[in-house]
Amino acid sequence: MEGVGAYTLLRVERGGLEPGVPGQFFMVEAPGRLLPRPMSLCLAPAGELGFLLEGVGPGTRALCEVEPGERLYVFGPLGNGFRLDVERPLLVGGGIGIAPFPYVAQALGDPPVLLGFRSERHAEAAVLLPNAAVVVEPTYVTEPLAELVEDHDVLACGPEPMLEAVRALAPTAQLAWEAPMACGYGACYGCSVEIDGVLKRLCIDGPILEAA
Amino acid sequence: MEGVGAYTLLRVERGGLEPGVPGQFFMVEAPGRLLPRPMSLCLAPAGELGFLLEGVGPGTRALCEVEPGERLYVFGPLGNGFRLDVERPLLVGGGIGIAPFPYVAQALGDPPVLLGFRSERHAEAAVLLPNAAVVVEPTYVTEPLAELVEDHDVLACGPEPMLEAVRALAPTAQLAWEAPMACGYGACYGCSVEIDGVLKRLCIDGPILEAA
Amino acid sequence: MILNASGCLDALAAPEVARSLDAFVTKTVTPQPRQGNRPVRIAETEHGMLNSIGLENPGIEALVAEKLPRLVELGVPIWVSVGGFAATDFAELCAALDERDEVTAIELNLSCPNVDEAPESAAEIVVAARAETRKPLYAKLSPAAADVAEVARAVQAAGADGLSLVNTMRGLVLDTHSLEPTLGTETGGYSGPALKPIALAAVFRCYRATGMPIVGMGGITTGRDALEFLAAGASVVALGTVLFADPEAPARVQAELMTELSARGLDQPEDACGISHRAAATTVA
Amino acid sequence: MILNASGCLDALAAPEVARSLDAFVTKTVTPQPRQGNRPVRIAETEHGMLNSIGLENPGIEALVAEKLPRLVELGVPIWVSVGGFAATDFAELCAALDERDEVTAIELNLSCPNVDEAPESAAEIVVAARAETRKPLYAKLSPAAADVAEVARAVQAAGADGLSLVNTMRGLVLDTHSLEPTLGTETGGYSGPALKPIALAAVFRCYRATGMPIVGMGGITTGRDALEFLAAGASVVALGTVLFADPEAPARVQAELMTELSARGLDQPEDACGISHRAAATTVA
Ligand SMILES: Cc1cc2nc3c(=O)[nH]c(=O)nc-3n(C[C@H](O)[C@H](O)[C@H](O)COP(=O)(O)OP(=O)(O)OC[C@H]3O[C@@H](n4cnc5c(N)ncnc54)[C@H](O)[C@@H]3O)c2cc1C
Ligand SMILES: Cc1cc2nc3c(=O)[nH]c(=O)nc-3n(C[C@H](O)[C@H](O)[C@H](O)COP(=O)(O)OP(=O)(O)OC[C@H]3O[C@@H](n4cnc5c(N)ncnc54)[C@H](O)[C@@H]3O)c2cc1C
Ligand SMILES: Cc1cc2nc3c(=O)[nH]c(=O)nc-3n(C[C@H](O)[C@H](O)[C@H](O)COP(=O)(O)O)c2cc1C
Ligand SMILES: Cc1cc2nc3c(=O)[nH]c(=O)nc-3n(C[C@H](O)[C@H](O)[C@H](O)COP(=O)(O)O)c2cc1C
Ligand code: FES
Ligand code: FES
Repeated sequence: MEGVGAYTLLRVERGGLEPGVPGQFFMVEAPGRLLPRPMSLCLAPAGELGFLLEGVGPGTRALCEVEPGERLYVFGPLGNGFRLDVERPLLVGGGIGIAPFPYVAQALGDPPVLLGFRSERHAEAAVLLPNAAVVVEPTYVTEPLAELVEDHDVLACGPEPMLEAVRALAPTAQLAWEAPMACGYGACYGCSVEIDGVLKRLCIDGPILEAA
Repeated sequence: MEGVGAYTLLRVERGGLEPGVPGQFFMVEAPGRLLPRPMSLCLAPAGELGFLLEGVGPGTRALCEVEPGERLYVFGPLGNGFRLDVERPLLVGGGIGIAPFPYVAQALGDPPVLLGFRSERHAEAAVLLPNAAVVVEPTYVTEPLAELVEDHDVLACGPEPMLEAVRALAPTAQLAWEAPMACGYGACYGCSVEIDGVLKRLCIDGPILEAA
Repeated sequence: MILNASGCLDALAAPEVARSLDAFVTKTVTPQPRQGNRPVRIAETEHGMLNSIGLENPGIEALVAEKLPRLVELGVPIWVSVGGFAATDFAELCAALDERDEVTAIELNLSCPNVDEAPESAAEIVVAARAETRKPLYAKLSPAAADVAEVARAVQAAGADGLSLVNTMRGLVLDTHSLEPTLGTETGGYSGPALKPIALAAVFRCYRATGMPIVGMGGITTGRDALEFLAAGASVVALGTVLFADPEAPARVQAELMTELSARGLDQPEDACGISHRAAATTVA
Repeated sequence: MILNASGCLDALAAPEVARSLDAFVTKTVTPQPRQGNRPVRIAETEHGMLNSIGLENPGIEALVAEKLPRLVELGVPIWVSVGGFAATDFAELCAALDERDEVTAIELNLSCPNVDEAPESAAEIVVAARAETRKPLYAKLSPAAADVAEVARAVQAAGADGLSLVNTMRGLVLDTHSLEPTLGTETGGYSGPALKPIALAAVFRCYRATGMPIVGMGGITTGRDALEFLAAGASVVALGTVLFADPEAPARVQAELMTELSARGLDQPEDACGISHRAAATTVA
């Protein structure tokens, strides 16, 4: 556990788990809670899995208080991950949406990164991506993005309004969505979202969807 | 917390609570459980309340594992306690039934004590009453008691079969009974027992009942 | 406004707890005295508890003659909970209480799971009770109904003034060692935190179906819980199981509730009543 | 024998989990495809969870044509859960499944709280279903009934072969900040550990009332829980909510159950069926 600006980095031993494709997620036990929480893989150092957490409710707050040595049940990798066969990648993250990008950046050889945060304190998390361009509210990532979008293949993760704005600018972007998830592996139908008029389970058909 | 043979001694700060009359009990929060557990006051050193615990189920086991510094909600003293205006007291305890007697003995100026335990390990708890005569199964307290009963006023605490046997030998004994209790202060009617053909709540009309 | 849940406090045994309430609700009284069920009568579960007290009570005559005069001295409004096995029982009980000025309201316990005799339909009982008294009548319902909102509508039509929601659900606990039922009656009434979402749903749906005043209860432990019951539609909340572990709960919950309210810019509990429905109502309009 | 609870596992999305079961139960299928309810569809509570999936399913035609052939390849017996809004729906579904040899049993979902249309009485539905199939019919009941044992007797008389106990109860969760219902449908079905004592009581009472084979479920998380359901009268247990947190639960619960059984000198799960009733039976005799 270490603080990264307003966020917390949780590192667990990898055990037998594969880190998977960047953009995939894991279901992480939240101590004292019934259901696990979906968490994007943030870092994959040798023998470990790293998750970046924002304490927004009972589950994430419990995870932010995990003590070293505690055992957590973690399963994954789950979902589809980002397509990495893009020519001119640009990573666009909003707030805790930065979470998957350190691992993505490693796989893509440090592509350009654009990050937006709601405060300077949150923006400290940009240390995880040293080359990133960072904006803080009231500036939004869409402002610098408007100038870069022409020449890039966008991979974005962040709150829904940000993803909608990115989609408007970059119709071919790969967007990482969120939905409340009970299981993360297609068992509960809790995460169904309408995609092109059809209901799909975001946990197995996503969380990355092509904008279009 | 300290081990006393097979039992555990829990000492809590007294706060604003009175220790009450020997034989009264307190409701003690059992960490992680919904309902508190009734516990006889065992020792009342200055500023503290001491309880002797036998870990028999989830509540008492949780209490045996309390860490120093933890806060426990405790309320009491509750119930009626022993009548101490007896001339020739003899304390008779079986197993964890020893619990109220250290505090009783202090109030009565170290009267004679007879204790029975189911093993040598349990019998180590007799250190709490240095002058006690101790028997271990297969010998039962009723064996030595039979010889002493004539000349004494018996105060007894222990498992139901023991209390029944004591009552048979000493019709005027004061017996400390048990019943499952949710509240300990007359609120739930969970502890009702039939006494002389009438239902009474053991928590407020007991736990000490005259044998008769 | 904070009450105790019926059967979860004896005001005469714990007067200082009763005085910390806005009104005291008696344990359910029946026409004749009842011994209640044989022990074991209570059992803890992982997230609640079971009871099978079985309406142990001294009967209406003794209540009126011996207990009411002493209860009045507490200076707290008194609600009497009444129960029985036929509509005539309820009628008799309400008749006996109608002239007692010291009784503020009557709660009709239509739902005790520890009494095996099948009750006549809730509405019939309310009609019979209504005929005997002009005192406020609160119908106490169980969530063990295919549609509790339908029952609520029926008791409203029958003349009830309010609802008390909810009573316990039938549950079972097995002894760790023997695997036999822990309670003497085998099954018993399930109460406590596990019940909260079920109780909240009942309050929410009955409020929408009837708009009646509701005493909300079922697992309330904190001021936040109380706030949720108000938001779902309760105008008053009642504390049950929590009183066993914490006799100081009324004052604590009240204080916590006020903190929750003021954090939301609300002045008093009444301002929170039904606020969970606002957005929904807007959507419908 | 360990099954999944209907709606709590997609065998095609997680074949290795399905293979760890003794039989796989499909999510409830209806005559026509259903989109299910709008999000949010799940919400955690302190001691359980709510869902309002609303029977999202591809319809019976697609199930039989596209899914059944793939399910068969798993090599696990297949139970199909069917649901609808009228007895004729159930009849149609059973007729469509009767000739499919790959279907071991049919579960009649008589109790989904997320579908608002009032179902015809449970017994009528069973009669209609029975007329169309000779496959084993399990009637799945909700504990939200004044007397679930009475419903059990009625479906037995109507021709059911067994019972699945229990389905979810209606519950409500309010959003921490807005205090509005978290679920898109406001209320939803409450499942998980909080339900266990209610579910155990239903199994216990229906076993005594009918002696029918029972699939027990509701909050089972450990082998100890499974043992308790068997002791209360279940012959088979099903895992629901626990599968979300622990896809390895079937093997774990099975292993824990075997340890519990052998600690009691019992050889196999069947030996534990109904043992909670033994002393009671002796007393009666
Ligand atoms: C695929 C995926 C990957 C994720 N990766 C990360 C990550 O790397 N780091 C991280 O901190 N968080 C991540 N999240 C979000 C995280 O799972 C939720 O914040 C967490 O489940 C909230 O649990 P809680 O108990 O703390 O709060 P809750 O009480 O469950 O929620 C707090 C508030 O957030 C809202 N909320 C909760 N979950 C969601 C959701 N999934 N979508 C929209 N609103 C929601 C609730 O309605 C509530 O208002 C991810 C989510 C998904 C679906
Ligand atoms: C007035 C009073 C004073 C007590 N003083 C002490 C004390 O000083 N030290 C101490 O260790 N214990 C004392 N006890 C007993 C103690 O309260 C119980 O052992 C405890 O509540 C059990 O809780 P549990 O969760 O550990 O076990 P549970 O699971 O509740 O019980 C374990 C087993 O014991 C049985 N049981 C539980 N409570 C009782 C009871 N009250 N009577 C009979 N059988 C019961 C259960 O049926 C079960 O078989 C006292 C009880 C009373 C009523
Ligand atoms: C020990 C006990 C006794 C009860 N006795 C009664 C009763 O006599 N009449 C009644 O209407 N409800 C009775 N109830 C139900 C409560 O009034 C209340 O409806 C229920 O416990 C839910 O609230 P809670 O979860 O806060 O306890 C009793 C509950 C308990 C736990
Ligand atoms: C997400 C979810 C979806 C469910 N869908 C169905 C369903 O389609 N049909 C059905 O009969 N029961 C359904 N259920 C109820 C379960 O089968 C089971 O009866 C209930 O969850 C209790 O068991 P549990 O506490 O182990 O989850 C569903 C439950 C959940 C949590
Ligand atoms: S989270 Fe359960 S199906 Fe997607
Ligand atoms: S323990 Fe509650 S009345 Fe005695």
